[in-house]
Amino acid sequence: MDPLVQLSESVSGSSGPVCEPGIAPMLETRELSVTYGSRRALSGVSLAVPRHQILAIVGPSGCGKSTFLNSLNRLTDLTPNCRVEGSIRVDNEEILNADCDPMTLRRRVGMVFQKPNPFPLSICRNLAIPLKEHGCAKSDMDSIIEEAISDVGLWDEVKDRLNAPALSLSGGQQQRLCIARALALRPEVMLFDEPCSALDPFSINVVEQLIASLRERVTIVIVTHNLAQARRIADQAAVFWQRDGVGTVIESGPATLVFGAPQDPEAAAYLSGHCC
Amino acid sequence: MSPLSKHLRRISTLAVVAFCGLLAGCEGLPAIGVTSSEGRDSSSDLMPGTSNAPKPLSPLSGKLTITGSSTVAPLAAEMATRFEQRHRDVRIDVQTGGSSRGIIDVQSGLAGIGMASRQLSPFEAGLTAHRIAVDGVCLIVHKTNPVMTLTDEQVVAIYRGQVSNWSELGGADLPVVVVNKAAGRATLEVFLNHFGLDNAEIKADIIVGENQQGIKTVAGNPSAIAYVSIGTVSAEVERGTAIRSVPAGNVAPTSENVASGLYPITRPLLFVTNGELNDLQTAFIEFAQSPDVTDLIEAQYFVPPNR
Amino acid sequence: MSPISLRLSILSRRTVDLIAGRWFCATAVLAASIVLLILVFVVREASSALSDIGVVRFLTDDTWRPTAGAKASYGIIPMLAGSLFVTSGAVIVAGVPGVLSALLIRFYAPPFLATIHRRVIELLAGVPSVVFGFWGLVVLVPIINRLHPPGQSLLAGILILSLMILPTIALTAEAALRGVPASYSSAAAALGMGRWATIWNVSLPVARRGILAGFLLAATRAIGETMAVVMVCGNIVQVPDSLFAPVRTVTANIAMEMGDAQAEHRSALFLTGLALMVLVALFLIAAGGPRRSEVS
Amino acid sequence: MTRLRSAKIDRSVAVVCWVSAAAVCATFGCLLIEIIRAGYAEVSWEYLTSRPLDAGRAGGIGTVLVSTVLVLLVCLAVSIPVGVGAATWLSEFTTPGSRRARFVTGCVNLLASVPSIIFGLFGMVFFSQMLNLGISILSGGLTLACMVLPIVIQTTYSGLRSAAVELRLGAAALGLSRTSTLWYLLFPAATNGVVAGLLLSLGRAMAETAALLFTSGYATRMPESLLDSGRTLSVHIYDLAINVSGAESRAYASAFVLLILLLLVNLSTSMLAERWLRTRQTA
Repeated sequence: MDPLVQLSESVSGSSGPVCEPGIAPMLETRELSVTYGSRRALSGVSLAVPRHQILAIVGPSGCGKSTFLNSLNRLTDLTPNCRVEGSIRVDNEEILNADCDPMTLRRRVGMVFQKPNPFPLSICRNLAIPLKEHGCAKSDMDSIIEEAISDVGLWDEVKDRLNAPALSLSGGQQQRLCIARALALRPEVMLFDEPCSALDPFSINVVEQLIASLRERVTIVIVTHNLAQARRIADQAAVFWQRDGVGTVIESGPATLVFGAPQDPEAAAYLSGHCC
Repeated sequence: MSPLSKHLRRISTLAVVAFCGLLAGCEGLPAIGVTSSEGRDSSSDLMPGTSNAPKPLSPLSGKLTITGSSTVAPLAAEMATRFEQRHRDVRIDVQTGGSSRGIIDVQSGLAGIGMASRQLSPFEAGLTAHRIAVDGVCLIVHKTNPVMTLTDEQVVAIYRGQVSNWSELGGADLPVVVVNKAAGRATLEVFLNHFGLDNAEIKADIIVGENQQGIKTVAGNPSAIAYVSIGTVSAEVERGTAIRSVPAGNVAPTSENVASGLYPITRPLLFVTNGELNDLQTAFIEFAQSPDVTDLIEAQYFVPPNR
Repeated sequence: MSPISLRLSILSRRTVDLIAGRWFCATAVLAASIVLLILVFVVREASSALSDIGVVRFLTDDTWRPTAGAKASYGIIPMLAGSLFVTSGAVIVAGVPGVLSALLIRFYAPPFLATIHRRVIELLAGVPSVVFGFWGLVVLVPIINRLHPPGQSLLAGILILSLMILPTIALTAEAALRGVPASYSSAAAALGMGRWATIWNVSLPVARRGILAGFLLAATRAIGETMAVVMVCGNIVQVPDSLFAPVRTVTANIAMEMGDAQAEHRSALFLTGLALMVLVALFLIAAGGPRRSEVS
Repeated sequence: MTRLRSAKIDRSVAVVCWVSAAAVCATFGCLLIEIIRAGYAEVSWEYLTSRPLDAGRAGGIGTVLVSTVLVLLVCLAVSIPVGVGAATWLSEFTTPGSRRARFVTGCVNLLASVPSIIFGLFGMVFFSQMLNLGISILSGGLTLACMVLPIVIQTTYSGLRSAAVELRLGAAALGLSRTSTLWYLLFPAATNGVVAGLLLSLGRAMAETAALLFTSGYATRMPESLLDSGRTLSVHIYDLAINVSGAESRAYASAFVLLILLLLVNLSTSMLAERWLRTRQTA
């Protein structure tokens, strides 16, 4: 058995192999802990996601799910006094090292937030600015933008008004635009922080299917409160919980196992809806 | 876009155009950073009367900086303009900021000539004073105040706070509002000297800085009494400001009486220099003391010194 | 999917970031150093008064009579008090209509009138203080004189100064209110909150920091104001016992006497300027205290 | 019940707002009428384009207007980059509340309270004498720039801080550099604050007398370079009102012109800012 997997098992106390032996996971954290000033928000999180799979993170509010997500692309750098310890590897490369460039990292690890946050610019410039930023040639720009917007199924809706303000789009459209914006940078990993919770049911469906289909090209970590959604799309799953005021993982592994036969009694209660 | 905002836009566009026109209208806006003789000429073209100015008298040239008293500055600036018209290669910059600035700048060499509206003090012994004009100081009251004359004793009593109501002096039943000048002012010094007062014993209700402030204060307050420059008073009375001057002793505060030396409370307006004078300084001071500038002195409501 | 070429751009971006950071830091250092330069200058000019007269006399003498030779006295406490009274009064008087003006522009007035009102306030910001002073002397002081002579008084100073700092308060408050995300107020509206409830519970608290910064700016502007104060305050060196009593502020004193001051007197005037700056610095440190605890 | 009361409060607040605004406008109107009544008759094209004569009692203010505009341009050219830069550093490049940030903020606030006459004397010694710029438009503009710096910094800082957190997070998550985030997102978001600061500074700069008396000076001839002395409108107004007997109407006329000039500058500034914002948001 892979020594890494053993480690993660022994920490989380959960069962089941996270990865096929011999295949290095795309994204992996070991003994990850995050502190804000003197307050510890997250401790001892060891998880791994194989290439082209979806890890769904569930758990009650305030147990460090978003903090975990933010540390994966080092958005935690933006918070003063925030310290991240442990190890995070993306494609076997340690990203907490000082020589890892966070900007490049964030191109490789895209992120979509709970609330759609398009820039107050035109639809087109929302994609063009990050592309330009990452050195995309002007000649490729238009085709990449079209491809990305098409990928999220928005092309037919906006192709005639690419210069319209992005904020004039509906909520679902805005969220898809944000996904397109991230996809245009060809990320290897995508982080979704409750991407559907601010959307209407129809848009939820569209976005959910979109995320499920993205599995073909990127590795995905998604935080969601919607257990049914997690069941539908996840390959891997992790349950976060707050113990002594500190967030940690109480159950993790393949989705079928976590949702089908959780070991931890609290996780079991939460997943069956008998909690809170 | 609403029609209203369209209108606004049009109006503001017009305004910007007008502004640019205004700038362009100032003829000869010179290229910045380039000292061109063209620029000079165009600026003097703006002055009517240039053409009938006398021909240059001597080949004087150079630059002279004059700084100091804000009372003297407008007069000095006018003298400088006329002097520049006669000597095309001379440039005189007049700067203001108070008598002390003039004296400090002359001592440090920053200015060729300093302006002072007061006598030099013992600290300033090394400097030479050149009297260019005289200014009288007179008491003023509100136009409606029935008290026409005040004896020196009455003035002293008022300023010492021993008389606190105009009725004691034959006026209306109004409390006297005593207006005094700020410490260091030349008018204060000559006023104190003349009446033998000490600034510490004056019971002032209001303290003012400049002459104009004193005049406005009295014009707006029927029971106030102040002392200001006679020139300023004449100008204001001509304009119909609600003030009236009060004779000192039996001498009416008029420019004639100041000129003839009859009027007792006066201060000199001085040019101050340090050490040897160069040609330009000498020429300008001679010019400033010559009859050629009498009209300028009178236009500023000052009195040419007795020559 | 074609990969995007990256390496080159990252280096240049990093350089640009680095250069920009340096530049911004340099401007901040420059901005901070100006006041230090001014402090050095003022201290240098005040040094002879500091050594010859001494700080103690400035704090203990009961009046300001610097030209009286042997009997000279250099008390600045009454003038510091005058500055404080005039400034705090002006901030109080201008604060309410200032913020209300901002509310009107932002929430209550139709856009057209709001724009006009803004323009009026912006113009008010550009009236030279000597014009304010003259107007106060000609219009306001006689009115106050009728209520209670001599008219030139603490009250006149407060009123004129409040007119002068009102634009600062109103425009900064308006900018701060405009910075409140629209989603906040729509969220409040969605909760069934009325317009006022939204303003009071959401907009004002969110914009609080900006509004307070505007007040601070206005207060510092008021304490440094000179010309208008000279005209309307009466300039008697005393701790005022009523609103109708004349006062002299530190800045008015400097403006009135600096022009004709010699030697020791001039140095003493710089020392009063220094005292004012020290007072403001103390005030800023005191005001900065709670902000620090808020952050940590 | 509470709804009704809340509506009632809302209505009364509206009334109070209108009343206080009316009071402010009425006071300003009063001032304006005074200025126009005493000065309007003197204003003519001639007046706007010729140079002052007879200490300002005759002639016009053409040269004074040119000096004023030049001083303002120098002031803005220096204070905007430095002020916006310092505000950006405070807001984006250092931790708010850190010791360094508090020190700089404190210095800037202290700067705001320096009496203008001290600025003037400082400018005279530092710019005119130590940097050897002389009594000149350049010295005056630089001194003014120091004076308005706190306003620019304060308002720009507020504008930057008011930019939504989501904007920053979104930009960071896409790997945008700080410079790009600033240029594409934060500066546009801060524009309102910057413009408010700009207009306030313009007003302050145009109204300033004491600082300029000692630095840009008193000369009324047409400036030939930035190193020439040039009298600005407010200095001119001050001189006419205080030192030149019988020139009060001329002082008011100049004040009237100053307000018109300020109005024009304000209108064009806000128009340009609006246009700039619009082109940024689309296309």
